[in-house]
Amino acid sequence: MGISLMYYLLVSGGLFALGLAGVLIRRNMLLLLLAVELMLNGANVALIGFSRHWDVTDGQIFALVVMVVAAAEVVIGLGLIVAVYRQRIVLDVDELDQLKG
Amino acid sequence: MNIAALPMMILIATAVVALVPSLAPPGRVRHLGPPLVSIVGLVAAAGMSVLLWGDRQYTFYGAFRTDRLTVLMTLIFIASALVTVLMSLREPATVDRRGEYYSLLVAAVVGMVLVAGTGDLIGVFLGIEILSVALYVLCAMEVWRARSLEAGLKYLIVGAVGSALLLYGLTFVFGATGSVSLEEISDIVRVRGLGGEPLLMGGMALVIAGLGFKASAAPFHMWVPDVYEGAPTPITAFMATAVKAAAIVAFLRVFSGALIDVVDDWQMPLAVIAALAIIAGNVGALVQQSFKRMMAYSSIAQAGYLLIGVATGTLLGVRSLLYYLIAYTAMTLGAFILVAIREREVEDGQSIASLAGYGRRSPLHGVVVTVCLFALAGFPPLSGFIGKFMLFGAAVEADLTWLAVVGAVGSAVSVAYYLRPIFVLWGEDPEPGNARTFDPGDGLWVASVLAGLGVVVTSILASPLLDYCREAAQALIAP
Amino acid sequence: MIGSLAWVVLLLPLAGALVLGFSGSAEPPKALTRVAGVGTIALSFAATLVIFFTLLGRDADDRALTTTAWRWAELGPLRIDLALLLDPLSVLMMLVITGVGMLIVAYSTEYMNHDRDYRRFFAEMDFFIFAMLLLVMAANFVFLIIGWALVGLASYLLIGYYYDRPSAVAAAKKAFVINVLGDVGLVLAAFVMAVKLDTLDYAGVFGLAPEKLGHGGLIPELIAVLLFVGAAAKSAQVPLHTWLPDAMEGPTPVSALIHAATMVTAGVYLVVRCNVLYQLAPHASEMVAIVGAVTLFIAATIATVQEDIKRVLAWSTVSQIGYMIMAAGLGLYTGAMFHFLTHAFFKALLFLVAGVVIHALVGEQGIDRMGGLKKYLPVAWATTLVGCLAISGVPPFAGFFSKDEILARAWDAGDLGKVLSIVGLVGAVLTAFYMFRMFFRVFHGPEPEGGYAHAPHPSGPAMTLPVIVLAVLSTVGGLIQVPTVNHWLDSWLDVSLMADPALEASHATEWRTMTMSVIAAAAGIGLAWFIFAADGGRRRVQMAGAMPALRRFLLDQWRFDPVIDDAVVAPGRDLGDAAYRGFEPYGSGGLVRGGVGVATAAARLVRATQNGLVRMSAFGLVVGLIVVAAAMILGR
Amino acid sequence: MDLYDYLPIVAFMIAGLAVGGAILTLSRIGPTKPNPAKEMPYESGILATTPVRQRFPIDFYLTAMLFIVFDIELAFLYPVALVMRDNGIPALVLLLVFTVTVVEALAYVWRKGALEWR
Repeated sequence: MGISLMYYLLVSGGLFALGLAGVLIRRNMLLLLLAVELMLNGANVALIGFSRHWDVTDGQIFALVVMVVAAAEVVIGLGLIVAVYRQRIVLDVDELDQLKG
Repeated sequence: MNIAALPMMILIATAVVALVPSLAPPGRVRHLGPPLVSIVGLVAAAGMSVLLWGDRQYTFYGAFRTDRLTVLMTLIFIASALVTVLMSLREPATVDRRGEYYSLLVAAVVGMVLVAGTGDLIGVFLGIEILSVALYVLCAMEVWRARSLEAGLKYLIVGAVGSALLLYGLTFVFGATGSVSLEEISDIVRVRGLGGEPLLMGGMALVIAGLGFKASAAPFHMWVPDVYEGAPTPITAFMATAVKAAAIVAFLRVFSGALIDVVDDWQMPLAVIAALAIIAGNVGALVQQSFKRMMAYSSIAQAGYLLIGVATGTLLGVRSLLYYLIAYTAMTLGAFILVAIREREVEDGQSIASLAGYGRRSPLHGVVVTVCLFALAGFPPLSGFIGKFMLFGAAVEADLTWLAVVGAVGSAVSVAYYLRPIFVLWGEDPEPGNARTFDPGDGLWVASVLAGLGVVVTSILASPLLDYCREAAQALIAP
Repeated sequence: MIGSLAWVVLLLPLAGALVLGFSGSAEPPKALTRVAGVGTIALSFAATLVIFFTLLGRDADDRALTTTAWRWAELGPLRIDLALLLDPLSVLMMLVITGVGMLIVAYSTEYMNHDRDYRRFFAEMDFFIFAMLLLVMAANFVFLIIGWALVGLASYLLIGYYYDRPSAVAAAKKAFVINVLGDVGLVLAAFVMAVKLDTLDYAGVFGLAPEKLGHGGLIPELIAVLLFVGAAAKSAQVPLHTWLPDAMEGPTPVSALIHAATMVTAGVYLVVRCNVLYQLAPHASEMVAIVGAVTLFIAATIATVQEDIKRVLAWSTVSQIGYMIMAAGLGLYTGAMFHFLTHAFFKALLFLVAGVVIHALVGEQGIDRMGGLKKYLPVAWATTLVGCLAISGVPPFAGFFSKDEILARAWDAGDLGKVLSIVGLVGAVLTAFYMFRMFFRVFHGPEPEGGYAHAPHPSGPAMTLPVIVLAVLSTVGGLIQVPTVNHWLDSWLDVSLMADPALEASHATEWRTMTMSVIAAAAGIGLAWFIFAADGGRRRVQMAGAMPALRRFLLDQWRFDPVIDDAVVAPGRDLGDAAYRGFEPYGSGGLVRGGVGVATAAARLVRATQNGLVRMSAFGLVVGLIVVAAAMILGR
Repeated sequence: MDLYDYLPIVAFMIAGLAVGGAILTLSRIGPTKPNPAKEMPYESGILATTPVRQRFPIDFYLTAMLFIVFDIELAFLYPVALVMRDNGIPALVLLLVFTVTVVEALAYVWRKGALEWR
């Protein structure tokens, strides 16, 4: 056991918190997607850490799945952003305001 | 390897095959091929599921478990999807992309079935994500309509955050127990006595937040009205029923199934978000002028009622919850069908005002939606009443009397807004400008009849249905 | 045998309603509608008669039976069957519902002849009778509630029959909303019972309640009060009475059916049915009695100034139901049922005759547009006289015996009873006064200025016959229970009243109240005669300006609607206004509107967070996470 | 194994930072004589002919997105390859199902014209 679990968790928590903060304060849609990626990858780090800690491969498989899911999510996000861009030429989420109340 | 995963396999194959006919040159095959394939595939999967009703079977090395709960939930998902397919036949969103639409719809069902039958945490996440990703696209399917696009994008961004919370929570649960298998987790938690363990508790809090988001409980509900309003109406109906059911069954699998021994840890937070959902949903629905938006708020409140069943952590609670879920699916679909019809018939079809006098002009739809709304409001003898009554009873039994009181008061408040469309539907005179401009098509008639029958049958056959629900609940809670 | 007959009684009206309601879109021939609409009710009545006589032939202990169709739901220890209960109480109700119902429906075949949607009318009437039968025949609280809710729905449909008339739609909504309020009370009561007793069958509840709940505790009081919320809403007791006079927007036979025979007496039935529970809850019972007395007095005073013939009758109904509720609250269950029975006869009679008069005057309902009708409508004159004498309590008409029984036995039922008995006597004076005010002004007195546009025409046999039958029943109906002579109703109902304290007024009281109530009736009639008839109606004109304040107060119906508006609705609205601009009046129906006002303010709060920004949703997620974590830590 | 085993990595990182930092700091020292050729972005000796902040056509992104998806999905093939020998035919069947699904999606995208350069 090289690096203790604690370091994994610190990095993971840092990434996750960074991502969450990004979601809360950023307005650019592309950056929002980026922030979400950060959160998912934070979780991935933790998964690998736990996987090593318990000495099982489950966590690594989980991480692999997460990567694919994250990619799919980003691709769809980008696709939608492109569509919005073509229609309205905005990238600011706060401009998405037709639906409210 | 046995045939227990066959329904899911059939659904996957359906999703793949449904794409093919839409590549044909414009014409009958291209137009009717995808929905037809979807219907055939869904019915086949449903039939297969019914045959699998029985004791638990494992597939994929234990990653997928087919027990009575899986089968029951699969049938609920498929029923909802079938009605959605029927509703969508003439939906504008499907005009140019029929293959994608139906294929994604079935793919979402695949994700739901995976959630219902999953044997490990990976399946919970993967299933939820499969259905979410498919729905992000479906919501935004009407790309030329800014609102639909906006709904899809909002859902995606906030949904991704929800997924991340869920994932992080599952990671912690894995970290605290050292296993991703739900059955192993259950054993580990019991043997090691992990009640109050900080890592596990943090994990559970995150999972509750993530799944609560998917089930649209408060205070994770803020996306719901916007997305529900913006999405194409059949998709909204599908989200309000099947997606919610999937999130609820994920709750059941993780909490009532694997983590039942630390029920003291998760009961209170679940009860709190259930109560908040009931309050926020019912109160928010009161002032809505749009029927579709009102139903969105209503579905938030209904998520609260459903979560009561999870929060009890008892056999009776789960059983009541399953029954209410079946009933809820039928009555919500029925209410949304009317929106779909009016939306296509007149310009302002989403508003409650546009329903004026509609009941007398089209008695069938009028009666169906009236029955559905009465059921939602919890009028006896309809299934909504039985379900709520049982859920509140289960809450009292589990020492959550305050939650039952919140539910009952919320239910009383909800009568005010559920009745308003009915009054408009039967009471008022149609405005002259409300003449029909567009033919909704036959699919909606069939869907309407199916939903109405669903409500009536669940009400009359309450007793046998409750027996099935008990067996399904036992499959979950008993080993 | 009679078990399956019970299902026939219940399902025939439903079959009629379904056949009429869903038989295609074209209006079928009227003859066919008549056969389906009236025939089913008549057969149902015949079946009820068979049940009645079968039970009558049996021993008193053998007169109750339950017939179960199937187990509807089984929830742990709680078992709910779809079952019907036949016992003296329910059979009595069934007799009135199908019997009087049949007369009213038969009457409608002519009354509604020139109206539109002939078929829909009968479909809805049959549906109403089905719902009402389900209410009284149910063998457990669940199906009682189901019937209860269906009755509310049916009355909504019937009151809003003229759906293009805004006032009718508003009245229907008001009735429905208030009734739903009552339903909520009932459901809560059933819930408490289910939790505490693990059963909802009448037999089970009434059997276990005395032992498990105890006497005078919080739980039985709570159940009794909640049940009474339901009863008060359905039976139009103060302060939930405001829907009933408005409900006169429906066609006249509907008013007869809903007000006289059935729906409003459901509350009385409920209290009598749950007599065991009320015996366990002395405070709740007192409250019931007081509410009844207050209602009977208030409604009687309001009835004295009404100018619309149907509204006079509507307020009179509220007042008479007040007598029954008061009696039931005092434990005089037989008295309540007796008055229910006679009231069903004479009030249905009065409504139907009012219908004859309205029919004769082509829809005119104001009594100042009537007068001197005796010579045009002699049969209506005679039958109205019978009805008025009966309701005023003049011997030997039916109302005399039933009202007298309530007042006499109330006098002997403690201090509260004495007070309420006196209120009842005052009410009797008022009753006689307002009934004969209406009678003299419609049938005697001068004809309205300018005479009648069309000469009033007597109605045909389909309307006249039911009226005459009801007149006969109003005359002799009271003889089934005559003090000191004949206690048929007492002995008949004995089985159903497990908690009947069997109050029997002493002979002295009996004679004293008899005398008193005859004097009261005579006083009321005399006063009415003095003002409205003695002088050819001239004195009325002189009196018209007297006591304008009181008059206005009564015309405003004791200012219930505005007071509820000021006390409940307005503060809620102001709250909403203060927080958010542009509050629009919303929903309908006094109390409910106030609640909605408060709720709407809250709803705007919820909406304020709903600004459609993605960040807000993400923020909600974080807040939720904190809430969950806090609950998790605090909840341990 | 303990943290010391990671020492080479740390050393490598320090070296990298030092070189980069040195270049940046050194360029500040001494005289600067800018001319247009020096100011141009360095693109392996080829002269830049268009502005740097050019917008790429949106189709580029679409193709790139498809690339990401198919690329990532292939990540699943490697774990299966590891256990292929142990599991034999069932693993092969699952792999085929997976591949067919991916290929079908590709075919659909192709046929729908998403790969056309517009």
